Amino acid sequence: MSVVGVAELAAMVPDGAKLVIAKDESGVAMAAALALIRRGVKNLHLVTVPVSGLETDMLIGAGCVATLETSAITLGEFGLAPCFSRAVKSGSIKLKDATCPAIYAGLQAAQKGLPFMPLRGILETDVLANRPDWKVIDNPFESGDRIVVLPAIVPDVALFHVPLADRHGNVFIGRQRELMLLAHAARSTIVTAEHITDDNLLEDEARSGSVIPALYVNAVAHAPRGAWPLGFGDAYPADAAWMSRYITEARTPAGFARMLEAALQGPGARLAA
Amino acid sequence: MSVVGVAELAAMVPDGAKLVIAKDESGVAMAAALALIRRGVKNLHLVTVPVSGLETDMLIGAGCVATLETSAITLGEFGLAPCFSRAVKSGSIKLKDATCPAIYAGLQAAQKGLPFMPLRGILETDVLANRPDWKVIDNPFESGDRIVVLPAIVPDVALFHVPLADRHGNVFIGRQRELMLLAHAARSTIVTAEHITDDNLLEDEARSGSVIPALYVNAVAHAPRGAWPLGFGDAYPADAAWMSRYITEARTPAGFARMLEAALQGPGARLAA
Amino acid sequence: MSAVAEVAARAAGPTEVLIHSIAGLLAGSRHVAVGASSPIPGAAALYTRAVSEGATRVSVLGSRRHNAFTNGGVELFDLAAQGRIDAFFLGGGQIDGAANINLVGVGSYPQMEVRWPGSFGSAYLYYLVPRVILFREEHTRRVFVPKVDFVSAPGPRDDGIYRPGGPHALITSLCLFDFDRARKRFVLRSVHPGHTVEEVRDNTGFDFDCPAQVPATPAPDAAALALIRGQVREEIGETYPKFAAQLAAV
Amino acid sequence: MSAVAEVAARAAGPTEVLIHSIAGLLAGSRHVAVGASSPIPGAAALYTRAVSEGATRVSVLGSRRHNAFTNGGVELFDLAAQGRIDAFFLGGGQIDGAANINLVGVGSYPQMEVRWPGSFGSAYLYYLVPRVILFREEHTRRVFVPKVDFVSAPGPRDDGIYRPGGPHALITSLCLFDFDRARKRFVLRSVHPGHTVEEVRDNTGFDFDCPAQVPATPAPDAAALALIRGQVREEIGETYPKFAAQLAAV
Repeated sequence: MSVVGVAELAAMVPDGAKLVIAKDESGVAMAAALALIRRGVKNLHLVTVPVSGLETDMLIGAGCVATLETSAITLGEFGLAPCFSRAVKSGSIKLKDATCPAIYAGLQAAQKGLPFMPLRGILETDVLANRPDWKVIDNPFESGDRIVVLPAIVPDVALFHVPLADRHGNVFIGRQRELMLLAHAARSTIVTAEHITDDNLLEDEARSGSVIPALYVNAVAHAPRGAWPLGFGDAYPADAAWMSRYITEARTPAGFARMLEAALQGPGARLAA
Repeated sequence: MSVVGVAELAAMVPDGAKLVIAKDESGVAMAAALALIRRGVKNLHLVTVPVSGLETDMLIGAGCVATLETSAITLGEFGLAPCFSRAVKSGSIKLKDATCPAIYAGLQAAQKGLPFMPLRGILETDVLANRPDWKVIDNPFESGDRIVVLPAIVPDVALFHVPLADRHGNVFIGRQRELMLLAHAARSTIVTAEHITDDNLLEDEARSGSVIPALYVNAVAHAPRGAWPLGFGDAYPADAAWMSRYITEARTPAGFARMLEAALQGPGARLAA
Repeated sequence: MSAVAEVAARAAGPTEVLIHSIAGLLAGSRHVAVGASSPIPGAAALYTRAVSEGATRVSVLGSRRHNAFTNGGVELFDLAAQGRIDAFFLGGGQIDGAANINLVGVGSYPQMEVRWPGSFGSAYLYYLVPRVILFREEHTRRVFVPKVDFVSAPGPRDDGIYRPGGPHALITSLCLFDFDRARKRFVLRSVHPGHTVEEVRDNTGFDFDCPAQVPATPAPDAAALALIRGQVREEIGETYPKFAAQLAAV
Repeated sequence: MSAVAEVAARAAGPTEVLIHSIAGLLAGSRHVAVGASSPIPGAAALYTRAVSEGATRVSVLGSRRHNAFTNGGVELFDLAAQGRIDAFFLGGGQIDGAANINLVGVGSYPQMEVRWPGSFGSAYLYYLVPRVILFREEHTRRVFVPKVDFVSAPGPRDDGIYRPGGPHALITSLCLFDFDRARKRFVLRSVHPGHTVEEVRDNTGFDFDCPAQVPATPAPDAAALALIRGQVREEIGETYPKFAAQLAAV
């Protein structure tokens, strides 16, 4: 494994890939998502773990997404996701509405090489009614106890942003343990990192338990402020001015195009080029 | 939560408890196990994750165990477990022979509040043939594909040894992630720690991802050299001389009694008293 | 004037009444979890923890200081299924009289006229958390409908499904309802200061039970206000700085 | 005399022949995992990694330096089910001609005459890892029996069970067998230096296929010996210091 540029990283997501991405609090690789848009990736099957915001909205707005598997898309305190809303109304993306633990369970089935996982709840909902790929069985240990079973979600590529990676491809995730699930479930994992260290993270006794080992990591790109315009942990907050402009402008395709252009000129520009 | 003595910790395991313990490499709370023996705990249902050695052999030898659920009991390079072998031959313990991933899967079902977990393999074995509590179903997503389903293993108490705990009850486990599974699956968790820190481990950005939060931890006891006669990570190796004597002496009940007496006088004596 | 009296000299605002009322619903919980974008429930949970002297544990998603989870996003859901979360909060773009909730949108799925974010964890947590508190400030017939357009999470039914959880209460800007699980109906418990039963009835699109006398929702006393304006405001400010600033300015 | 020639001047010992032979079985693997108490397989895997120039990844359970797992004891099993482990090693107190293995004991379960540790992960990994290498040094009729007393893990059968894995070869102190999965029989591939086909036959309790000409197991050449006695010995010594010391002294 070697450390690559963000554009090179984005080139590792083929058209039509099932791409799994993280929620805003986990670490969103916005610079890489912008690089994906720049190279014009098409027909993504996007899986959000379990929810998403700006990253999904911009990928949809830029016409990169064919199918969206999610528990919720929202820009949080900034408001509803405009491109997502527009795409839903126009029917331009195929929706696979889920519920948070069902996305985790599908990925855990993939992580464990299992065909399915059972999960409580979900019965008698319109979520289930609209997911013909989900099934209901009788609990084999208690007759009459119906339980939902969810097929494995096996992503082609996992993409996320982390605070620290080393040159071997080991990636430190701190308390964002769901990122390990993404990496374990996906066939390949590509990561952007705020910092790159020359040390071996697996040899750091304090950190090593929170490291995704290089075994799962296909490429790492150095991307300082790689989550912008989103925030990243304690490192930096969301760019509230940009987000507020986005939520208004992106209500129209032309306004979205302007915001996309601005983002492509933003702090990530030199990374994504 | 407060830091307690090892004897007080051992008093938290009632007779008849389903007690889950860790494999030698994960961190074995030998001082606490000796304290359990000293107080004469009875009728334990012992679950080993997934294998065990001296700890199980001594609990069996001392007559504390009614049921043993395990994938293997061995003293590793020192040889076969003498009290375990004797108990199997005499039929004095009820055996629930398993296979390593089945123990993990049963605990994961408990961790997830699920009635069962599916698992590949295991079919057509005498392991399965001797586990009437395990079932076989058709994969709901592929007719004719038989798959084993395992009921949740819900321990009453989890007991293990860790390198470091704080006074809030947060426990650092490093790369021994299986210990988190024990704590999550069990109704209560008691821990011995090599060191106790006055810091809050959750506030240590490097370590916090490898911390079992106090949420799951009912009591912590300070037990330096708490794994003796077993080794503990890089901190100290197994007491090879003691282990070699044990493997020979414990072949008879009288010899075992001598070794138990010696262990109760050993480095853990002042802890277990 | 004592310090408590001074900080509490200003009368309780509507947000403080909500925080105090929700905290009342949480009393006795061992573990309250608070989802994303939930400043008022978060403040109520932290208030409950403060008055419980630590007996109530609180996990605020999105917080670093008030969230001890270390096993990733799935941990909340695992804990809920184990029965280790006593109380949680859900909202709803639509809520009906059978306590069905809709977080997905208005119209026919999938190409809905109005699309909201999505169901989040509701389809699961509603079944598993014993005290789910429905919280929606906007109290209009647009929100409280005869029947939801999309069931993100269903109210209790006699269907034999494993369901240790379900709706406990509904709190809005106007009032507080209990939910009677046996009768599967909301029951008006109290109306917030400055509002009336008629106002509640006019703005609620579903039928509910209403006793002859409906008391006013109790306002927090001076000690409670001091706690909200002091420790609770400081604690919730870590996750919701804007909300904490508004709380100070009320 | 060059450094390589010097360290390899001593002829290959039986352990070195085993390490070298097993490494031959691992060639081309992307990821080899080695279980507990397995110094010779561990050395063979590290040898394979060294000659692959890093193309083969090795995970030695019990090692800190040669094991990158960070998700606990379940990670090996999860990886195996995903098809991310190409080769693994199993032993057997008893192994029969259909490649059934018994790690539990001799006699009738549960009160067996001789009790071994237990099945470990065999009941699972045997189904899932494409190249399971059976390794048992003791080559006697006590071990290689007509039919095992307890099936910890079954050899391949035509039963429609999901089974991407299974036995690939069996290596003992006397010889190397391939396992023919289609015919479900062991086939003698080679006999180790100093041993004979007759010796193998006399000490094997099951029937196996035997070509007219059975070659001798190739011994490691000077470069291979230098690698085993140098880098491999040093690397395996981290986990198995006693074994590494014996290897140096052979």
